[in-house]
Amino acid sequence: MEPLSLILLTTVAPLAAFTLAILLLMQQPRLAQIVVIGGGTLSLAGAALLLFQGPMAPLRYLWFTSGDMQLRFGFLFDGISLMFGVAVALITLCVMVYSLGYMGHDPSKTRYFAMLALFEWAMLSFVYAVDLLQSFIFWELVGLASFFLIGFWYEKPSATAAAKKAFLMTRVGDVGLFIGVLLVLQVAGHFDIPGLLAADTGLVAQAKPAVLTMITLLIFVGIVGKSAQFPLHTWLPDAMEGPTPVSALLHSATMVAAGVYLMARLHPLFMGSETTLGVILVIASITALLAATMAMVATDIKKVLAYSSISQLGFMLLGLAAGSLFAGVFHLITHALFKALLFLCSGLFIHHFESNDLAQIGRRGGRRMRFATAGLLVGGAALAGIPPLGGFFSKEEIFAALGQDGVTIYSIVALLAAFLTAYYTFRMIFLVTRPAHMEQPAPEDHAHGHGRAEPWSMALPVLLLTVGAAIAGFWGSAIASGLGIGAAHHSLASMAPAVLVVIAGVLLAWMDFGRQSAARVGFIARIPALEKLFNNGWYVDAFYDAVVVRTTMLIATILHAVENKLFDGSFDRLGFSVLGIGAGTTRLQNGWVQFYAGWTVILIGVAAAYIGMGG
Amino acid sequence: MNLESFLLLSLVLFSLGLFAVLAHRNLIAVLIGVELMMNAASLNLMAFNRFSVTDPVTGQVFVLIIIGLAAAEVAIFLSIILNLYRTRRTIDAEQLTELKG
Amino acid sequence: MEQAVQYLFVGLVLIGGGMAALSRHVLYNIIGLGISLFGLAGLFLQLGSPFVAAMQLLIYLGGITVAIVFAMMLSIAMTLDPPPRTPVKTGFAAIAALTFGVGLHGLISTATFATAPPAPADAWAVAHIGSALLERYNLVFETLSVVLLLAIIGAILIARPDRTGKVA
Amino acid sequence: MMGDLPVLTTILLCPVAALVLVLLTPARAAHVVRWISAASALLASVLSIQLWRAYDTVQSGFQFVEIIPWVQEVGISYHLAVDGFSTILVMLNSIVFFTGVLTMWDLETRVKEFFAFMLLLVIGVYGVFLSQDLFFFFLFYEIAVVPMYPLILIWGSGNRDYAAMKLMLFLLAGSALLFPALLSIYHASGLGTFNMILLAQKSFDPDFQIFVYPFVFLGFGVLAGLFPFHGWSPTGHVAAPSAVSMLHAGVLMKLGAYGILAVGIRLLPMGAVYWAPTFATLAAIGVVYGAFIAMRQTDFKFVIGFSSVSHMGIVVLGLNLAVLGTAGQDALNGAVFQMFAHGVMTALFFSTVGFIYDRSHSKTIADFGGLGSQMPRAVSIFIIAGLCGAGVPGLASFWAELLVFMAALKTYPVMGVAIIVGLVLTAIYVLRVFSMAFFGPVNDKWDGLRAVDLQGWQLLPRALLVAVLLFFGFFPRVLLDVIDGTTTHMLLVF
Repeated sequence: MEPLSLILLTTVAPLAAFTLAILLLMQQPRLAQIVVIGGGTLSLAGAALLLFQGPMAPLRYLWFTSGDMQLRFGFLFDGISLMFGVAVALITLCVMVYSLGYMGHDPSKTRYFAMLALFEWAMLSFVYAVDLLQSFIFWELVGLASFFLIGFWYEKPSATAAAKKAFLMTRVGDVGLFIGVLLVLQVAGHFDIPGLLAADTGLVAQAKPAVLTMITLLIFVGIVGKSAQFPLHTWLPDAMEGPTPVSALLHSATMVAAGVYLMARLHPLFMGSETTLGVILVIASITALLAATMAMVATDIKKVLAYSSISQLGFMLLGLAAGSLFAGVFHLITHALFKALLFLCSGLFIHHFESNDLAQIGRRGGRRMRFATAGLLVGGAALAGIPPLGGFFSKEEIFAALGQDGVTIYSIVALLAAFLTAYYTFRMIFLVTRPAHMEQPAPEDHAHGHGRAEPWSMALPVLLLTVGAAIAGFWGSAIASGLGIGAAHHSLASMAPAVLVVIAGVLLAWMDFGRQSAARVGFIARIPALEKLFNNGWYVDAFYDAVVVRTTMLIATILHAVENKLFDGSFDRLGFSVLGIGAGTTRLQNGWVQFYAGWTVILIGVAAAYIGMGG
Repeated sequence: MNLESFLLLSLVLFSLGLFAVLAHRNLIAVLIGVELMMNAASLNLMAFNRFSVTDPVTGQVFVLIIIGLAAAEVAIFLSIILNLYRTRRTIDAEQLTELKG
Repeated sequence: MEQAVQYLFVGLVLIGGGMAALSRHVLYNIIGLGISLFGLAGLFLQLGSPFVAAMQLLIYLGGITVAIVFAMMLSIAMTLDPPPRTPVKTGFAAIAALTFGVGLHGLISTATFATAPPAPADAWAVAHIGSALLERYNLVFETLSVVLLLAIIGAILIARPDRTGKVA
Repeated sequence: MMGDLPVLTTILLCPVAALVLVLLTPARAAHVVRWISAASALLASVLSIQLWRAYDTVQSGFQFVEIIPWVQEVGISYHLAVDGFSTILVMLNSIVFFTGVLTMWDLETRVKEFFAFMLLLVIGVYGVFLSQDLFFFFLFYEIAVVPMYPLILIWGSGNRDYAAMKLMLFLLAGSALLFPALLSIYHASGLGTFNMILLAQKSFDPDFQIFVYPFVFLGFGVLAGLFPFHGWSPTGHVAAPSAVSMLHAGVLMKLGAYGILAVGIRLLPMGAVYWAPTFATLAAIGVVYGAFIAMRQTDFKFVIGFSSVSHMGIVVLGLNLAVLGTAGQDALNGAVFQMFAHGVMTALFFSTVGFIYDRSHSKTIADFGGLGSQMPRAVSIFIIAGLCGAGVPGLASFWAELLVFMAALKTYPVMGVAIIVGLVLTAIYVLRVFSMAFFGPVNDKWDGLRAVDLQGWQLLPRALLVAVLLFFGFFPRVLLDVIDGTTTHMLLVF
């Protein structure tokens, strides 16, 4: 099939589903669900067919002209976009199907499904965008969909606040991205991504090193916002206020990965600036470690996963910044699968127990949900990087990339973060599956126990993703060839440190939480200061509240006073003093017409005399 | 008599009318002042018509029109005076101060 | 002789104007106006236009002045007992009128006016006025007739007794 | 289709004819008045669409010229013509006019008078956009401004005496600056004509231009809500009834910007260049300042009012950047695009806020909470307008802001960065309204509103405005193609 019709199928189907659902089907949730899932299926089919056809020449169309600037939109079909496109479409479809069960009883589910469709359209359009400005537009729209989905339960103040925070913090990043994109236009005169990346005529060849550094740094600011990197990461844990399938889809697997994707997309530009790469390495390693420490102490299952997402995104950026496109993209895709799986499994627990608390889920019999527990194990093992599951191979690539110049501070930090990852992942698993003691299952659980706690609509996606997460590790060479890179094969010896830290992490978790006699308190509790620091998210949010928010509101208050007193006030005073003068002159207005006429006549006379003398 | 003396006469007449309009309290007297001013204007036109143009028709027509309009104006003015007198029992200009600020 | 007649008419205009403007009694005002109008008619005759002079006598003196007399009689109260003058106002009016007169006199005395040779006698014929009214100034003439009609209707409407049926 | 029909005169005649008919209709027949107004608005809209389609984008000069000499002695003629800018602004006026009439359909008090004044306002606005004669330009300008006073005073709410008087004084002060400036342009040209196209070809003495330009700019700038002369606009918006706020913020403020463009920049280019850095700074301050003030407001309409100050700052900024050359094309395109987008957006804002106010009689943000579940439709529409205000892509104003920001970044990098950072502020005040009024715990006090959400035809004007915003959000080319040629043409002198 034509690439045009396929890409239209991929992107327009969700848009059509969204439009139909929001305009016509508000009152018919069942029909809306069918339409949206139909759209998602078509979209997946289109993306898959595109992937089978392999990389193709991009399509470009004129969007508008302003003077000599021509803005185009179009679609880019190269390895990165094709693979990530399929991953997005697949996970979205999984989440949509899963939501049939998870959101089955929500009164506003049409709105929910419509927003999922909106998200899918924006995300896919972003993934396939050929034009940097087009990317930016859909990047913003993805953020918009995220805003609506986080704030889906808008009657909960915490959800509204989280949505607001997410929108504003990503917006801060977007300002950087926006300026960066505009700078690209100034330097290159166009937004065309393949053109910008071209080795001989592209931006790297055109721009002065300082300008290139500036551009890439600004774009990286956008990535920091969207991919929740330090210091703009605090919105992501809060975003867990949204429905769990949304967290799975947007806030771990796809949307937050948009930042990483953008960096992969523009990888040659970033490779052109050493400074930027250095900054990214620092930020990404800080993030990977910081988020892992916070995941160690979180008690909310979704928060653990959220922090781990932040940490893993840091890993991806580390891989990309270390120069390995393959490592970043590989981890992006495996992470998308296993993190979506983990969230959907946690959703099964949350749905069943109506609680997010790890300890409570464990006490009330988390491990009796065999299906969910199996998914959690596979996903967790993949996250922790246990061979031969997905995460192991992709993380291994990142270590390899970091280690290619010998042992650096970054590879040590990465290993430390990987150790913590294994630790907190298995802490989570052990807390759920090996509680110190279990409550007796409540009788009503038996009453409507169908043998399996979850409906097929929730089970099927979990099953699919479990399989995906399990085998994703073996797609390495396929992905590498999709990117046009030969997959490197690493010797067993080079894998040793990664395997060792994972084993160490799992063992420590077993000591703290797994064994029967464990205290079920993390080792970190022995250092109360650190525990407090981790629990409070390193006080980043507190800093924002105390400094950024306060300052902004203070400026607003001051300007408000200035407006009332100075600008508006002075005009008012002017107005009222004119009224005063008016009151004085009123006395001249005695109402005698003859008096008025007399003045007129005098004036005419004076004027006549004046003219007479002058002439 | 030449043009200037006629103009001077007309100016005197006009100023007298003006004084009447401004000074009198009785609206009828005010009306009379207005009439004086209009006649001063007519005189002006006739004088120019005689001394300054070659075709004397226009000025005469002009004056005839003034006379006609004066008739119309007087009719309206008098009816207003009557109306005022009926409603307010006065035609004293100093008591009609609707425009007072 | 002609010169003497001219001065007579000028005198009539001035005396009449003075009476009309300065007297406190409305009756004298009207009489003054009549005298003044009569003088003006004479001057118009002197200026070469017997037709306009005739119209002046007929319409102004015969029509308008009489109408004013009627109005005076209808609002008789004020006419019989003329209200006192306010010195301030009279003074103000005098100043205004004087300023105006002096100012305009300045203008007249400095201006130069076009002069033209006297028109031939047959140019003053009434026939010319008639044809001018009906041809060149037809529109003005017709408009004037409409204005007069409207003025009459308006006057009737305004002066009509109100619904209570009270007559002034 | 356009054939020999003098389309511009016909557009102008639509509201004129409606005004005459409305005045002849007895006041009791309120429904007839509404239908007459709606019909004339519809006809004008259809003609505006036709005008847009028939406008030749390649030729790009003044088109559909109609000249009838009027007072030849001083060179005044009835002279209508459109360029790309006025074409889209006429369209804007038609849209706001039509939706405004529909928004006020429920009005019950003094319907006839209201629509008569509103039609007068619309006539003035059309006249300004269409006239190419300076005399008529100013005449229509005043016709457009004056009806605001009775409209606010009679049908307004809240502190309306104060608001109406304040608005009138500011606008008349603006006119007072303008009038001598326009006359001096007329005299200085020595051409003895008010024909703006001819005056534009005359190059005035640079000193004269530098002297007169601030008068023109500030005179029109007051109407455009230029900082720091914006005080009238939020108070006016708040007090005015919905449709008047729509026309006021949607179109009337654009008259100011259009005046700067058509009189200031076109006739006095050198003055414009001389003053551009100063006035651009003023406008940029206005952009950020308005956003900050909007954050502190407690009243829906005040938030929108100050956001208008902020957004109109972008227009004025674009106009000033346009003459500075470096990125003039983008700046001017962006400014004109923003005029259109902001017009539609504020119309949508006020139409919806007016609706919520009519139903609840409260404009205080904190009064509400969780309104989204009580009035989902009205709230959804407000959210779309809010997102447009925050410059979210996919809605028209994104393009406008993009173009102006691009130019700002190129011309004055620091200022450019400052106003782009201002975008975050916009998002803050918009989200603040959302989260305080529409989201959060449901306030039971307003449960009665569930039954009176937008329905049936009440959706029509709002849906139409939303559709326009979305359409130009995705197909900016439709608009940019019309103005781009005119922009090029206009910037030739710089």
